[in-house]
Amino acid sequence: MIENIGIEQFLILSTLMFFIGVYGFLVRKNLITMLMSVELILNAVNINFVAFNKYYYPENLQGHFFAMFVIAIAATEVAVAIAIIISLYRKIRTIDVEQVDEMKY
Amino acid sequence: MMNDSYSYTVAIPLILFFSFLIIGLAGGKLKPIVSGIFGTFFLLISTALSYYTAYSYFFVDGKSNGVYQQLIAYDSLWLQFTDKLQIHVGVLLDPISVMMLVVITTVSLMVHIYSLGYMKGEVGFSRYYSFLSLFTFSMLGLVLSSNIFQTYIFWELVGVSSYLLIGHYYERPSAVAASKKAFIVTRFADMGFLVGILLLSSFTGTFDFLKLTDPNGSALTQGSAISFLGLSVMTWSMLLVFMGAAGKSAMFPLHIWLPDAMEGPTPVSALIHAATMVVAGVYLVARLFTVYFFAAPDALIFIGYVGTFTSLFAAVIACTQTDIKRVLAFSTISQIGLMMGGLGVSGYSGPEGLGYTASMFHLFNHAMFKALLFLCAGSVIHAVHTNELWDMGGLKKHLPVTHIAFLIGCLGISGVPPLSGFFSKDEILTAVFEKNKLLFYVQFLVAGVTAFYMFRLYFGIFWNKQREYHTKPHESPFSMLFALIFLSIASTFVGLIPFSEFVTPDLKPFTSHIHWAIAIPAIIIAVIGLVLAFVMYRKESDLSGRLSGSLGILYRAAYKKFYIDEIYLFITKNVIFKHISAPIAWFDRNVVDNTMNGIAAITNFVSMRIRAFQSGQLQQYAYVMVSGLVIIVLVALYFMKT
Amino acid sequence: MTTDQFFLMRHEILLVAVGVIVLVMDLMTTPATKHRIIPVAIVLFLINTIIGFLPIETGKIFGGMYRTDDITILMKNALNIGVFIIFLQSAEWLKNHEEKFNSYGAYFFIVIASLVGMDYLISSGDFLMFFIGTELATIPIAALVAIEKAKIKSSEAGVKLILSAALSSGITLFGISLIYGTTGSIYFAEVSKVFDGNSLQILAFIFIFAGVAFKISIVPFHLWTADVYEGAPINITSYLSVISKASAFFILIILLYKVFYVIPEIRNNILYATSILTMTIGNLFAIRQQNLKRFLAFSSIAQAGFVLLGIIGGTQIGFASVVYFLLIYVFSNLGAFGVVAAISNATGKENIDDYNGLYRTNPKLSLVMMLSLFSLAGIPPVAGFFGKFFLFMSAAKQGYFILVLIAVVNVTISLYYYLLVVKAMFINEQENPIERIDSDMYTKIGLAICAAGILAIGFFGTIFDFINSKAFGSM
Amino acid sequence: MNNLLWLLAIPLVTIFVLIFCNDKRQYRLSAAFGMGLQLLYSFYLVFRYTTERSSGNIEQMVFMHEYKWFDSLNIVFTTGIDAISLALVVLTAVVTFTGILVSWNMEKLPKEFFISLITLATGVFGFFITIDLFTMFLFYELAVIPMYILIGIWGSGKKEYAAMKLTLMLMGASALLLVGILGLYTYSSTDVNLLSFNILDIANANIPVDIQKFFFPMVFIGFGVLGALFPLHTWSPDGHSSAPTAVSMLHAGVLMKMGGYGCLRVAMYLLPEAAKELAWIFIILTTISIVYGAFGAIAQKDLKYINAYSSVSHCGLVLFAILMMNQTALNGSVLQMISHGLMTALFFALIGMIYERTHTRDIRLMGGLMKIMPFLGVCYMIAGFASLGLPGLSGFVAEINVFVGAFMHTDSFHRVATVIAVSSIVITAVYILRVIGALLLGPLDVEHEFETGDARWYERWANIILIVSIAAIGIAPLWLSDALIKSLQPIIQKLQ
Amino acid sequence: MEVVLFYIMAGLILVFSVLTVTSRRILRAAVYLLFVLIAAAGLFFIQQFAFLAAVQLTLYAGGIIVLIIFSVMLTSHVSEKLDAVSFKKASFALVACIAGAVVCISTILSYPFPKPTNGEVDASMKAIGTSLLGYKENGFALPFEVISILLLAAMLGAIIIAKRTEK
Repeated sequence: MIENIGIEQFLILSTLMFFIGVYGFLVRKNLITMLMSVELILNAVNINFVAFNKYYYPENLQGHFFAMFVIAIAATEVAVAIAIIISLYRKIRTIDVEQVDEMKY
Repeated sequence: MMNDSYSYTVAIPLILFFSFLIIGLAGGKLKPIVSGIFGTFFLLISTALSYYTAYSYFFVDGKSNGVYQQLIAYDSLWLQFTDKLQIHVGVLLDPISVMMLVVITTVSLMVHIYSLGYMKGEVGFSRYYSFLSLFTFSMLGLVLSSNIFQTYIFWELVGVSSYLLIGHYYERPSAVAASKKAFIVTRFADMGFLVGILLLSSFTGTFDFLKLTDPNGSALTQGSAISFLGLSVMTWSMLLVFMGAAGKSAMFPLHIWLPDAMEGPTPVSALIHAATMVVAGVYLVARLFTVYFFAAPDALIFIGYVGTFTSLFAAVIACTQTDIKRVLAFSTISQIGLMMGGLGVSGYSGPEGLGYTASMFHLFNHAMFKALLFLCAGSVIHAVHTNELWDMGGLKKHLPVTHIAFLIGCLGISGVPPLSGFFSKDEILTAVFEKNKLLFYVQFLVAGVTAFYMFRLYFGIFWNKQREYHTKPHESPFSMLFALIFLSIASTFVGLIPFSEFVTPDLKPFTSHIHWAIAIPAIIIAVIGLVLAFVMYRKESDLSGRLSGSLGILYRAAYKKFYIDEIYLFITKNVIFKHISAPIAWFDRNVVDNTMNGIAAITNFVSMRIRAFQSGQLQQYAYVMVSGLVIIVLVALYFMKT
Repeated sequence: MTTDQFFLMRHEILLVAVGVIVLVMDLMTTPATKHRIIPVAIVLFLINTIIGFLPIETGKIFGGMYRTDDITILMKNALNIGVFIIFLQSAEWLKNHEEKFNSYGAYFFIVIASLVGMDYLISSGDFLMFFIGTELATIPIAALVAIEKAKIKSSEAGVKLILSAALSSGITLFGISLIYGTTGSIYFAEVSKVFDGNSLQILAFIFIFAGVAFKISIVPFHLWTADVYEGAPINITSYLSVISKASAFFILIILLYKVFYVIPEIRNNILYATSILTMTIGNLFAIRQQNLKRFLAFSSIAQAGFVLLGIIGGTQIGFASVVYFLLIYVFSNLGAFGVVAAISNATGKENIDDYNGLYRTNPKLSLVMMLSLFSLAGIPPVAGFFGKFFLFMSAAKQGYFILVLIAVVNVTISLYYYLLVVKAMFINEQENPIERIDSDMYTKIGLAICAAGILAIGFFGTIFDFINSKAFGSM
Repeated sequence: MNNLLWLLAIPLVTIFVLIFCNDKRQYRLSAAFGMGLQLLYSFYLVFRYTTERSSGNIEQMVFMHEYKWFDSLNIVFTTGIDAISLALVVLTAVVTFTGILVSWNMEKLPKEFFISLITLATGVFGFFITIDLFTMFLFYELAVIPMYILIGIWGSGKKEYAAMKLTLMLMGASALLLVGILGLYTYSSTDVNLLSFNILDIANANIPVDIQKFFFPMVFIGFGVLGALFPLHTWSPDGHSSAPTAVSMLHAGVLMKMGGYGCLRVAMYLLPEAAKELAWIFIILTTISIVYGAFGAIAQKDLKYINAYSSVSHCGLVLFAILMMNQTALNGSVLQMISHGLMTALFFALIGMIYERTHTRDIRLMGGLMKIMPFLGVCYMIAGFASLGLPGLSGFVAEINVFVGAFMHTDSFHRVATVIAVSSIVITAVYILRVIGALLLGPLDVEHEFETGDARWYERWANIILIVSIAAIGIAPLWLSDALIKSLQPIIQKLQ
Repeated sequence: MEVVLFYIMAGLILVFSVLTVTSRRILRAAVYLLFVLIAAAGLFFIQQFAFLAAVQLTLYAGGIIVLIIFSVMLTSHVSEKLDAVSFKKASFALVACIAGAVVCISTILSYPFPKPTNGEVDASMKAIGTSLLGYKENGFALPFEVISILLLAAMLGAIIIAKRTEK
């Protein structure tokens, strides 16, 4: 049974995933790869929600729904972000994040 | 003690204040001579009132049980510090103030009349008269003060009138400098005076002269017990008050302003810098004599020494000066020194108070003959348009009246009987002789030197060689001569007044006699001085030149006024200006101000340095966010209590 | 649930209605008539704003997911006013960028949708609505930020906004998930009952705080602000700096006062440190700025730092003063942005130097700008003074005198750069100052409302009294 | 008609009228009319005040009115005056009115100038008539900010730098002050619901000494900067010298008095225990101020700088006196405020007038002006005499009160400080006479062609009004001093 | 069974997560991400959230990843390799992330998680449907509606940005 696994392991998994995502966000040069890292982060969160729901609060589906809405919102976020990235790409012909620094100081 | 019958005396100064206002405000629109006549007229009223006051005080009702009363003729509250400590403005009549009334109004009137001729055609004639009124007002207010703070108030006012009058020829840089110097030096002294008053009042709890000088009052005993640096507080405060007096009366080392003050019109010198204002210091010491005598005898001795030293010091310098007004100025300093010396050795009651009486007597006489001398000098200058002794000579033919008047003045100051100076000087010497031999010998010497330099002046101007003059010297107009004649007569006869019948420290009259044992040597030494001057300056000779040459450095030092001016100049220019004021200004601009600018600059600098945080790199922003988050978590979890 | 209860959401429903109407009408317009949508949208929004002020019941619906009370309604009204002013100010910009919009309806709809998100955000009674509200408020706006197709900066700003927003929402969500895991609920009411401040919960709290702090631009979560503000179209910048920030502040207070109230020390310490950092760094950056939008961005960061002073004590008066300040801030900041927008629309100039001698040519604009800046700086008698004073006062009442001292020193620094702008307009002179600008009526009305608000709010103490009577303190 | 709000209403209406005026004549006439009315009203208030007092009203503050403002915070706009504030109100009215006269020929943006000037004055009036700290603080800042505009636009020289420095330093000071005020508010009552900004209420609160010691320096420095407390005075020389004439007048004449007034009314009155304990620090600073300012003035060459440093010295005396904490000294400090306000206004007015004719303020480039502008010259001398404390003019009365009061302390610390302070009268004489000598006396400098022409009518009146006020106080100080002493009693009682 | 599955899934997630953020070929990274998402769906599945797992697969794996791959292809060549990450940047980021992870994990481990309640989750379609449209407590009608506004607005926004302007 799933109870044998232990909630901590889920949490450690999600935490690691979360920080891997953060790491990706911090170092990936391509805007789209950064976006992917964000997806990792969101997924990590979802794992948390679902695990908590399953382990401790099975009487309702709050975690489950939360995860669902997160997925939905992640989708819109990605959609808009990609639209913006593409419009940026049209102008500067690159999506290297390090070159997106016209405004500074 | 209030006395309503004298309440009109308050008008004596006030008339002149109105005169000042009227002439001052309307002056520009009046014809000059009208202003002069106005001023003279107002003063005439004051003079008449003063004479009447003197008459009724001394001869009618001033005495009660054989003692002169100190009458408060007028009194009004001017400013209140606390319930007890108040400044009153009032009129205090006692022998010395009444005497001073006479002196001031007389000399001032003479000067007013004299100036009608002397200042004729000068620019600023109205201004001159308005300031003369202001001065006379202030001086009268000063002597009539019933309150030491009132004295201080008018003390300052005479100072400023003196400033204004010295600087009458304000387009002359030397006059401007002299007026400034006079004001600042006396102001410096007044600072001492003010602190003295503060000290005095804080221990006695009053400013009131009557309370302060009441020999049986509590004021005198308070403060005497507390000592500071070995002297009682009372001594300190009285020394500080004397500092003020010394400033006004040009005592060494605060005398330096007086010779320069001769830049003013000569009548002003006669009035302010010979007869009245400069003796205010003496008057102040006399006014507080009781306090000095009972509570601060050390200060009194100090005054005696300072006065005597100054008198010798100034007399020596006077021998070497060639500007006739400066000679007279130093002579004034010297004479005031004698008065101070007299006060310094005086006792309190009965004949012991001779020094005091003599000093006041000398003040009175000196006012007359010194005013006379100055007015004569004015007359001479008026005639030859120069102050320089060696540019004059042989004027006795051209200026006969002035000549005689000057001679009378010279004899008077030299102490030749029966002119006035003889009597008062004799009394001073007597008093000093009884108290302090050292001072006596010095003063005795001064008497001789005085005769020498005065007659040096006299022979130099009126005898000696006839010089080339641009215009032929001519005798002055009548208004001037009138003053000369009047003062000559006065100088001749005022010595006969039995002063000890009127003015004594304990207000009880006594009778004094001429002490021939001292008088005769004094006459002799005066005559020696006179003869010496006659020999040297009767006609052109190189005797004086050789003498001064043989004295060498001593002569040069005296000629340079013992370099006191230079010391002051050094202190003001080099020490205060260059090494205090300029550095402070620099410090303010560069240190204090730059600290403020520096704070702004640091802010800007920091602002520049941290701009790298805003690098435009999205990932760096994210990095800051994440690490910030981690740090907050770390701190919150491990460094804060929950 | 009855209809009456449903209409507790009047603000949101009305907004959606206005948005949809505008969108639908937009579909019906032809290119020749499409500009008519602007007055229609503005009038509709005005009606909506006015209706917002009508009295309304308060309560909870959706099982506590949505709750309103008087102060929430007040806040929503303030936001409505703000957006109304922004609409007025954007009319000219919209017309100038006609070719970029196929329809104006989209613009209005997106802004309104975002506003709906904020309304839900401040009304949220659970973390899900909180999260969705935040995203609804941000994601569409990111699209608008990037809308100026001719400008690289605009896209850059869009990218920066949406990516950093995504990161921050990830962080928030992580926190929320832990809260859910440790308390068993996403409802504020439930969470607050169980929340006991153990270390995992504190960790979660800080993650959530970071997400909100990102919205408010609290240091160290502020770095996106300046770039986004600079690159975005100016009306969107003002929207971000005013509306978005104000609603985030509001929800921050709700979270701190109602949910996480059992850890006052942690809350206060974090707020203490971040508020000092925020105002100081905001000021230090603002000093050097030349671009006015960027300048106002940093100034708004600094302002956020001041607002934290009101929250720190967790008192009712603090809450009231924050809301009061935000109300004033709406007018002040929109006044400043309005002037910048008017000038930028007419001339494209956005630098402080360009404003030299502005008073000679455009006295009214300069005066509104000056009033707004003074209000931001907290100079009496304009409203900003009162706002700041009460913030400081509420902190002082809790004994945070040193913090207040640092804050007022920062106010002085901020005064410096506000005065630089005033100096440029009034004192500096240049040969070719910006010529006389004849703004359209909308802009004028918008600026007039701002000016009136700035001048008046401080003198009517009843406004504050009203807010105070509705506010509440930390439990 | 004894509603003090008139003092705010008149200037505000004037500003309102000015907005609708549209030529230079109208501007200056309406400004002068408004401020003239204000002056008359302030005299009327003096009359009302005297009758009120003589009819036996012994309240600390008369004509008190309370206007509820922020009810929930217990912020009540409270107006009320005693002799101290009334005297300063009259001073402000006089200086403002003369300031307007002096600016009669303002060429550059006259409308804006008058509006800003009157706004500034409104702030000052408001400051003096309120007795609640909130409004007081509000008006304090209201008075400071127009200064920036006034100096920045109409100033001269390093005007932008000076304006910025002035504003920032004063606002920095107000930062301290704000903390102090909030502290006073917080401790004004033990009951959180009764906290109050009202000075009279706070005076009744027993604030613990430790708390007082924390806030006293803030309040004192906060106001002290405005009163040119060393070493935070540096805004003053630059500010004064860059400001246009009327602004310098108002600034040195009135604005700096707010500092002294605030120190007296707030710092000393409300935090007496701390004042007693900490006064020594500030006595040292103010003593330095006095001497330092005076020495600083000696070395200056620019007329306005000289006067600015002299203001540092004189205002130092105000604060010095306040710290002496007895009736006489406090009375002296108020008198000094009034006296300095009048004479420095006169000074700046004259400097402005002279500058208009000579186009320089460097004393080395001038000389003998007495010859060509005797009226201004005489006025300048009178101002100078007032400044150096000549009896018969107001400066003397103030100074002796200060010195006598300060000397009443029997310990040597106070006495030494007093003696050092007294020495300033000499230094003052030095720089005043130096200026008079270099500027007015001596030969006329013919190299520079000065515009001749003595004072015009409005300049004459401005000077005459100020001189008459100075002389009136100087000659007959008793009525003023008595009224002040009565009003000072509550403060003194706290400080005993 | 679940335990083994869990560890496999967890292992896959971690490995492919790391690969996602380190792979220098974007397209590959996208594919790795896909694996991660599928693995996560697997995790949901073993917790009996079948619906959610399905959503995850369709929306994420089917929608988002496709979107990402499209945009990758739009903006870069398939063969393009990203430049290597600078060591400095990577190490700084690594430090922060490891620190964060360590803090989080240690906090999680220190938290005394209770024994799981052995209640069964009712994640049937019916339960999900009732909850989704429920307006009482634990009903999600409101967010469901609100998110529709979000979708509409985001769609509009994406359209106006992405649309080429006619010159």
